[in-house]
Amino acid sequence: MDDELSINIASAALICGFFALWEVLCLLLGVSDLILPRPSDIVATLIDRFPVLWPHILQTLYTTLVGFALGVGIGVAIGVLIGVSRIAYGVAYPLLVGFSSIPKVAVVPIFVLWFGSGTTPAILTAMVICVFPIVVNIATGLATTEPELEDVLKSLGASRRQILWNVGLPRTMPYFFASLKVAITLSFVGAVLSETVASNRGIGNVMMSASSNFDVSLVFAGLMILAALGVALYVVFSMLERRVTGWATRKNDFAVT
Amino acid sequence: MDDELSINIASAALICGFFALWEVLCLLLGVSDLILPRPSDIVATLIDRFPVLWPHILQTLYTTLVGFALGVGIGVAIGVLIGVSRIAYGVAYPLLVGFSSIPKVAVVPIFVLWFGSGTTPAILTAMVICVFPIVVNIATGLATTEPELEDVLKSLGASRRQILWNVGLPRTMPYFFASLKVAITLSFVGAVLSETVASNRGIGNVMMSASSNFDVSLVFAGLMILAALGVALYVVFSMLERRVTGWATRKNDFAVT
Amino acid sequence: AQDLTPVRFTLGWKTQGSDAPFLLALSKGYFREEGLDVTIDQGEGSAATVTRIMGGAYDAGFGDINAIIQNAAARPGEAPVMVYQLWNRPPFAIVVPKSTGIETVADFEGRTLGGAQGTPTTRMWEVFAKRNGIDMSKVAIENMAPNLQEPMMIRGQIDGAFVFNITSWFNLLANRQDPAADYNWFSFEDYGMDLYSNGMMVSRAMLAEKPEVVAGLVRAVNRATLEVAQDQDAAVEAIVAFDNLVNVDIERQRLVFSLTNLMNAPEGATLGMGDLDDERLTRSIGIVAEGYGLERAPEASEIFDRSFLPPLEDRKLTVAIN
Amino acid sequence: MTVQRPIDAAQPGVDAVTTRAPKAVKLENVSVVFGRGEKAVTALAPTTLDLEKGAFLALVGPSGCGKSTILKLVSNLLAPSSGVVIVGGKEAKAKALKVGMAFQNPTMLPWLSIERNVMLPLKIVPPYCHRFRAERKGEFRDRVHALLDKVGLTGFGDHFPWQLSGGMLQRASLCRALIHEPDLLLLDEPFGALDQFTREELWAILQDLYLDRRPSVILVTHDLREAGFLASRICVMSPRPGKIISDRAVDIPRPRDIGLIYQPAFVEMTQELRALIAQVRK
Amino acid sequence: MTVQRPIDAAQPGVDAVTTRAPKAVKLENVSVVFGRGEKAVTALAPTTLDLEKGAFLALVGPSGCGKSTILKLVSNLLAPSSGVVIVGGKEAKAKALKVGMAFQNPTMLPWLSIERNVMLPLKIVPPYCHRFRAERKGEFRDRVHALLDKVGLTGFGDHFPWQLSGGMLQRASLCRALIHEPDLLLLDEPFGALDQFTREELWAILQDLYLDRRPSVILVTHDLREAGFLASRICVMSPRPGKIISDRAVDIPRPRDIGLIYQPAFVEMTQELRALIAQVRK
Ligand SMILES: Nc1ncnc2c1ncn2[C@@H]1O[C@H](COP(=O)(O)OP(=O)(O)OP(=O)(O)O)[C@@H](O)[C@H]1O
Ligand SMILES: Nc1ncnc2c1ncn2[C@@H]1O[C@H](COP(=O)(O)OP(=O)(O)OP(=O)(O)O)[C@@H](O)[C@H]1O
Ligand SMILES: [Mg+2]
Ligand SMILES: [Mg+2]
Repeated sequence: MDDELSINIASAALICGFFALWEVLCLLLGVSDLILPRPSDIVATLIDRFPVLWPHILQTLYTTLVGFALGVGIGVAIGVLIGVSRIAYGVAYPLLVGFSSIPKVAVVPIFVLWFGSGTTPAILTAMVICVFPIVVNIATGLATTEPELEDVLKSLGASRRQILWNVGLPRTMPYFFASLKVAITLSFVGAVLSETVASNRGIGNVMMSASSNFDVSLVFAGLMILAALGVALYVVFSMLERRVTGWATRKNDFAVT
Repeated sequence: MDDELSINIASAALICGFFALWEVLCLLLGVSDLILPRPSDIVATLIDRFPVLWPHILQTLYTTLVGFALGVGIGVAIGVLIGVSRIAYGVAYPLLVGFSSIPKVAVVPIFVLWFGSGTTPAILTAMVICVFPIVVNIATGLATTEPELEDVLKSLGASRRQILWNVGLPRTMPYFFASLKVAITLSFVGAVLSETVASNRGIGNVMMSASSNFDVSLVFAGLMILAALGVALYVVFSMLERRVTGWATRKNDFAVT
Repeated sequence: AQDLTPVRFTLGWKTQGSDAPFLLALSKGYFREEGLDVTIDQGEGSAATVTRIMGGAYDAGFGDINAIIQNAAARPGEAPVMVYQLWNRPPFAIVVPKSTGIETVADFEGRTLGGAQGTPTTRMWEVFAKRNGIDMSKVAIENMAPNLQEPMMIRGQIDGAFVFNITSWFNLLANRQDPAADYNWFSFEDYGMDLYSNGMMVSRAMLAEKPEVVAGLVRAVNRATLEVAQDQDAAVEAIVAFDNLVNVDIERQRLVFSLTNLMNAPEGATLGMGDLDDERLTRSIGIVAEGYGLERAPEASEIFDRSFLPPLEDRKLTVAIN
Repeated sequence: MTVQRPIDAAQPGVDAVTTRAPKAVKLENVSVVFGRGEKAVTALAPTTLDLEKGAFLALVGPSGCGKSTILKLVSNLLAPSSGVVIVGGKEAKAKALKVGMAFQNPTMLPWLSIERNVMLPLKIVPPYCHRFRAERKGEFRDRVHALLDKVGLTGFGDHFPWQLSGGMLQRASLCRALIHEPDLLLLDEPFGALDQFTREELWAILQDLYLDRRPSVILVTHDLREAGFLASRICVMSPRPGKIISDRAVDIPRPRDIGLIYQPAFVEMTQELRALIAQVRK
Repeated sequence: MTVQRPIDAAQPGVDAVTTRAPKAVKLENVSVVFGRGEKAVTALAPTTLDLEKGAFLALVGPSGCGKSTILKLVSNLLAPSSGVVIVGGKEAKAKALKVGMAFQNPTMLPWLSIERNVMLPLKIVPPYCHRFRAERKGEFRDRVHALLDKVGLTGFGDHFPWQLSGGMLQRASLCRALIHEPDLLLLDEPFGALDQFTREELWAILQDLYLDRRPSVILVTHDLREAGFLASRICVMSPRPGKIISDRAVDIPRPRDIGLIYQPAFVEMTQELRALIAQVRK
């Protein structure tokens, strides 16, 4: 669609504009590169150090994705439980809310003490940090499912499991995908957090050692990499989302008619 | 309702059971209190140190709530923008996802350098950390609003703003409240994070100094306080949610019929 | 390779030049020669080394003796034991920009100092103030993360900072400052607080169950330490082999700094590398107990065990910078 | 041609044929009250109703009298506030009969195409559900398309619900109620949004199907001719809170022809019913 | 009594009265196509239609022919694929007229009570919207309740939409279309889910309202008697893709009495229409 294309171009232009503004403001206000380096600096560093950074990127991507996958699985399971059972709602919600209000920085050292440093605590942190948003959205989606839709299956004598599979979960997909966007960014944060505390590899470790050397542009290069990875995964989920929840966003199809 | 009551009792019992299990496991496995103190230890510390902790609790609650309120305002604004405008969707989403994939630990020092240590960076951190989940859920809620509902107002010649106020936003409330639950926990994490980096007050500061004293049970007392504050605010929002989005969860009313 | 004993070892912080002894011993296979399969992980602070070992995740590590004292006081028989003291002089210092006009410790009054909570420098401030007649109530202390101290000092948000000189010196360099010309350094050792600091410590369990492993560790580290003092090129090579992200120039300088400013105490000539003076240790235990408000002052023997040290003639450190 | 018997709702009229037949549905003194206290709304006053196996019952009555409520009771979407609902000899929740239901509002699952929506019962109800995976692109698909063709929805199988007009949705919903050849068919105004011709075509189709498989049927309708043409029994309900105030048999032999509705006797029957309803409205 | 004029859809029949009157609605060669390429569905073939100010037009036709589509075009919920839609002398999106619309599916906002739902137009449409805050608990509330009383929903103002039966919802939806006294009334099968008596009552109410304020009305219906009783003009559409194939005036003087529908002339007219529709279905 021509319309689609021009919107994409406009978006890309505005995003470039954002970085240009950053660059120009830094130059004009004379912001020290020790506080906030200019994008051009960061990109230069990125290109320069890329060969060294590459294995760390892979490591972080790996721990994040594994943790995220586990987190999604657990999140969906708990979310379904909470959405379906009143008791689970009363028990699991307060515990989860309490646990989520705790900064994960405080939890990572415990993981390290139990599992040693490195990949395992990073995966665990990425996992625990992303469970809650998924649980909340799945549970809300299930709780707000229109009874009329469930009645269609109930009248056929469907079991609760069948109703869940055929009505509850499909209906909850828009909620689920919304939570995935939040969860994936949190997973990155979690994995990196754990790496800064205890790991010899990963972007978190790079950023920590860079920041302890005041190599600020390398720190920001790390941040850029994280941002880019986050956006890349977001794009993947968006495409999936468009396929799966197209029925719920049909409004947009007609905005251009 | 009797039913309601018995479910509440069962939930409370299970939550108590969780702590009892923790206590017993620690005793049985002989887990060092350096790694994971027993709940009884933690509660003892909490009671013992409460007078000292009190002003810190107030400080953290204050920064969290102010940051959260600002974050909700900004989040709703951006969410509406994204939900309404295709260009905003294309521009703001990638930027936000990128920014959210960045651990906030890396951002706090910049706030501290700009605004000095203490309350301001804590509020700012609590704010920026909770914006994204709200944006995502508001935008998803708006995007999935049934066109039929909007048609009711459109046929009356309502402006886009009127449609937003009378259909889009009310319809999005279940999404909004789901995101509030996530956002408030993140706000706590953000405020505490900032306090651990640079502040003389707040639970984060207490936990930092406790951990440097190897006073693990005080660290966990801090975590408990955070969890309790999180749960308390969650309860407040839940009550609000029940009032505001009761129409969307009517299913549950009949589960007990 | 099957009969190698696995040892989990934690550094005090991210890879730094001053870790060279351990990394060289690793890369040159000195541990292996002692029958040890050592895995080295980066750390979260030289005090956390103690917790990591007490928690059982690590057998040995490079960390702060003062943290051992602290833990030994509360949990006798659990805290790790120092078996090879590396930094005989304390890196603890207060640094102030000359532009603040602070020339003597008395000038601190009425100023704001920044400190990272729980670092020995910050914690010892009380004792420091007492010993040097400073009215503590007139000095404002602001808590902040370590890597914020120098930037905030440069921006004038604080007047000085409680630091480790080996860290802060290079942080200032990285911030394009001249640490020698533009800053005044108040080193704790010059103000009546001649504390010990980092060294290699091992867990109680390993000490009790595998003394031969401890002996092997000490031998290997001692050998590498002496070599590092002679040949920094090899040391830097070992560092890069472990972590290719480090800034080679800075870490080399940091290594030299540790050799010339931290490891060359006058007593070294008589005691040799790795050993320490019990009297001085007892004195410093007193300081720590006072500074941290410990319930009891542990015995020196609870903190340090010299029984694994090689003979004195094998521990003669001669520093040659190349 | 017809016999009107004003009856006591608590002891519904029972003619010679019906007493002997086994019951598909039995409502015994069933009432439904929504809410509690001051705000309580009685949706259904205590009602007793039997449906013989293989009977075709039409339920007529003013808007809001509780017709949909009765269907929801029978399909166990609603629990009675008092009384018992027996379906196929067991309590309604036991699901002893294969039920097919067309809702008043033709609710389609919005994420499924019309074809998949109509296929739903085959996915859920035994014995079809066991073969569902194997057949959903084979036999079952053909079956769905054949049914869609019958109701005039050829080619709309891969459309989504929001792409259909109101009447088309209603026809799709009817297909969903029929696809699994239910023993008990509950139809809540299934032809309300259709024009007269489409409606009459579907009457004929429904009658064929009824004659073919003899399910028990409850049809809610506002169209007295529809009730007369299709049903073997017509129950009339009073205004809210409704109960059954008339229960009459329609003894016209089947198959019935559409021309029937213009015959004087038939017109007379509908007029009678009309008069009865007019009377109870006051 | 009536004049049937088979007409060319591109040049709809125009009688003496209608040419002189100003137009409330003008569709000029308007067509609607959904989707593109192979999957394109023509919902409305090129159609031309005029509605004089103050006229009452009934639109009948088979299911899926595009009746709802025409209403959506006029209320600017849909943009035409070709042609122009003029409402009140301007393009439809200019909203030159105060429009009241009752949807085929009586969509209520589920978070508002019936009272608040019905009150919605008063919140949106000038001049009411300016007084909304002041009056929503005063005059406007009384007005809503008076209207709800008229359609038989007394006491249901504080209920929520899901607490109403299908027919009750439809009546509430009608109230929402009427509450702000629109100039142009678009009614999409507003009585489909109602029993005959309620329906006839509402016919009378609607006729009173029409005579009182003379809005322009387009009524979509499947009930030919309803069309004949209410409308001053009846347009018949062909099956999908629909276009208007007959446009006839109903010259019965108003106010019309409900007894009218049993008069032979009226019955004859409906029979004629019926025959016409039967013919175009083939
Ligand atoms: N969930 C509910 N909560 C409260 N009241 C309800 C609920 N559902 C239905 N009612 C009430 O029950 C009564 C009967 O509703 P029902 O849907 O059975 O009517 P109906 O006979 O099907 O009417 P219609 O012909 O208009 O569809 C109505 O007065 C309605 O207000
Ligand atoms: N959003 C859509 N996308 C694709 N096709 C559509 C859409 N909306 C309607 N249609 C098609 O347009 C045609 C006309 O629909 P419309 O709703 O106008 O019919 P109608 O005359 O109102 O029928 P009914 O009497 O059944 O309500 C139908 O064939 C339908 O399939
Ligand atoms: Mg009904
Ligand atoms: Mg329609």
